[in-house]
Amino acid sequence: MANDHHHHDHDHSELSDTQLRVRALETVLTEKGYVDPAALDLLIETYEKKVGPRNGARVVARAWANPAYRARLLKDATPAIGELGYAGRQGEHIVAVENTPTLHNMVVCTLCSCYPWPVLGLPPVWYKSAPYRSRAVADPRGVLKDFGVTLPASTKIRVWDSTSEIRYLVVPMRPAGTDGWTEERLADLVTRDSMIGTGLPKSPKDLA
Amino acid sequence: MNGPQDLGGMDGFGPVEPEPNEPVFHDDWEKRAFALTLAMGMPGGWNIDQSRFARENRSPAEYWSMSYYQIWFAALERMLKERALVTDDEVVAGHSLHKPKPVPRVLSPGDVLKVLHRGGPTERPTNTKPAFKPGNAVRAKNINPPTHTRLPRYVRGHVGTVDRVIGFHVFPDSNATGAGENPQWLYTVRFEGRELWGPDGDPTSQVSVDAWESYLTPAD
Amino acid sequence: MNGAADMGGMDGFGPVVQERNEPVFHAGWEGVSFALNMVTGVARLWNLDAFRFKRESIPPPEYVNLSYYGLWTRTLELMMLEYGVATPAEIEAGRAIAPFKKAPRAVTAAECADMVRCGSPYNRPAPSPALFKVGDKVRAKNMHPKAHTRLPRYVRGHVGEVVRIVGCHVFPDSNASNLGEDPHWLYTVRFDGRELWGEQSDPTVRVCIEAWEPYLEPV
Amino acid sequence: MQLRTRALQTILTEKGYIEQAAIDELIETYEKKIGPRNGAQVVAKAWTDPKFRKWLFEDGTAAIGSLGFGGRSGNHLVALENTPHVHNMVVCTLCSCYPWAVLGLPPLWYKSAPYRSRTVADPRGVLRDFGVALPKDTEIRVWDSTAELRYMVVPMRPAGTDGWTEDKLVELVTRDSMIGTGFAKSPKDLR
Repeated sequence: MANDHHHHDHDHSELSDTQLRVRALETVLTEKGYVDPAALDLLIETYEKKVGPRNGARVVARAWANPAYRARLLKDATPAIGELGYAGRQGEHIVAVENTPTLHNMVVCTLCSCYPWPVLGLPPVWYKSAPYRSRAVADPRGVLKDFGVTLPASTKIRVWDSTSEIRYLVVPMRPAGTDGWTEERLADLVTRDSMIGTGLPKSPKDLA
Repeated sequence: MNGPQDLGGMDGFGPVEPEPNEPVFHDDWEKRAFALTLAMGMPGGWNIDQSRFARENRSPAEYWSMSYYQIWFAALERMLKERALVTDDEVVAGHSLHKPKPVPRVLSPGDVLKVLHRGGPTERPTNTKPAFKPGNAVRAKNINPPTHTRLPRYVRGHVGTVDRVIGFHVFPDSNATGAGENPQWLYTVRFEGRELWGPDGDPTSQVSVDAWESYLTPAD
Repeated sequence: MNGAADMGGMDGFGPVVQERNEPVFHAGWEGVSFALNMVTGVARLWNLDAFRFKRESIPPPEYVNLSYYGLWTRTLELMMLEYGVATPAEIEAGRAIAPFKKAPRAVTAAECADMVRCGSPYNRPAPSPALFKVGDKVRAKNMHPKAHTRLPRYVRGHVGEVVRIVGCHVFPDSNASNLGEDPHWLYTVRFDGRELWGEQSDPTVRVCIEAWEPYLEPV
Repeated sequence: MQLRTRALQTILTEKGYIEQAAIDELIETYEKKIGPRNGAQVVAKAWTDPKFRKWLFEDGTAAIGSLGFGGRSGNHLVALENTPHVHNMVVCTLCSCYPWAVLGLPPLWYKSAPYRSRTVADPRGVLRDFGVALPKDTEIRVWDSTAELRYMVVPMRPAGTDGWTEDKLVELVTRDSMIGTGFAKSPKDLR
């Protein structure tokens, strides 16, 4: 049975094989002058160190603290997010969707892995995985259970399948007991998952 | 295409397993594969819809067994070979064996941040008016093109409500085959969970997709 | 369930590849895998629908990468575990580990020959008259049960015509979950290819499926 | 897989569920005895005997049973008639249902993902993989075996076979012609 699959050895040899192939291709492309290795390093550094969910957290915190900003964000998110300096690739057209006590939003890309890079960075593996992509649209409550999140039975769940170049950012509900907090302090409550809709923001006692 | 990428509503893949403190990349080769894909966009000259089609247009046996960046890398190899920017013998040798083909531009380190910041907007100018407005009932057409499309199988044939007119955007179905941008009005369409999944659906759930005008027919 | 088994209309699997002078079995173990599944069927350790449900529940990446009889063997392992015929340690060791419960008796070669000759008919006495008649227009329901069903995704929501009343048959959706045979009327329903695949598709194609009454609604 | 299959065989034997003889009997039956030759006899008889032909299309199980074929994967048989205007094809999109009683066990391609996925959506494309081209206006009826009904196709009788005996006609009936992915052979193919 040539097709037989033994996941352990398979994955292992596949990985080292991929490693070699990636290295080979990078060498070829560099030698041909199609890519500049310094540009590659800068791309990696940007997404590994600079662009991440901290950006989105600042956007959410500002929306919590500043009603005028919140209104701008919900009306037209791309320029509102741009005010904080976040823009560009995989975030050319951003829509912010707001959670309320009766409505919970969740974002998925069933067809590939669309995700708002400028505000959340690159997506985690689970977001790109077949279990999440297959189930989020048909059984969002079941998926939330995998994340340990239970919503009231009456809460409406709205799933946004990112099928175009629009990227969605969930604005979670502001936790209770945060009156008078500064934006900076509020940003610490905003988790990545709460901006995808698979989690809720932290509460003040989680920070203590 | 009704390929392995069109996962919405499939059963059997098991639970979602979030990884605590997940790193951005799991291995050095993932970083390189990611950066190579981004950096080759400019000299390679392909568009995002062509990249997506290169990723999804493979056997489910292969697609469902590969990791995320393995799929990216396989698509990059395919697009480079299709355009003869790299040849099989070069991939095997791990070195350039033939003269490079002329390319429009190479991404320089100085350009990286500018290019990322600019992104690739897909909105286009128009004098036309959208055929639908928010609140209209629309039916997603039953189309099954063998090539790239962004209308998932699970909404086809179903009736939803236009929620938002997004704008006039590049049409991926034609852009992916090199047949031009053919921009169209793009809408957010909301479907009730019960409409999509029948009595097995969660009555409190709704699903939105972004749908181009040619995916839709009036359902009023 | 909308598992990997439900392949109708999927793209990407490539051309149909035929093998010249294909043998019935490609290796000795394939014949054994086949025979083991027949014998465990005769022994009534589980029903066919439950076996099919287990097979299609295998995660899609594994399902599409196993060979045909590889899938049978894998399913048999899972069924033996679920129905307490073997323990994980026994499967691992490849032998029975004492103490174990012996089967009341073994299936004999004669019983197997009988099964080959007589099969196992699935028609049952009808509890009520058939709801539909030949020529009726019916819609396949838009249903997405998590358990076994024999209504393929590609017909759901679509309108077809009853072309034959087959009889009253064991209902797999119930039988697979060991909820009883719950027999229902079974129909052959014909769909126009364009109804299933859209206006651009081949107008000369018709597709027929068998559908139990609970899969259908009048149009 | 060989080891894993043998392991299950050992466990079931040691626990007394099965006898080696039963396994041998089954393998022998489907490897040597039951095969497309059975179906070919059904088709040849339908070509030569109008009464049988009528019976076959009215009640496939009974007519086929009269030749001694039936039982496992053949309790509910339906014969489908190809004509100059209608071509029938059989598939099982959900698993691998197949009329064992008349055709034996299915070939690999019948059970493969390409055949199962494409036949219901693009039967002409699948036929092309078999080197078969039908006239553009021929209606193609695909039968997806979703229940315990099993289908066999009765291909069109080839020209130039007037007066042939059943035995001689049997030689023309291929397995694929009874699934609908091929035609019966023509007399010149036999030479």
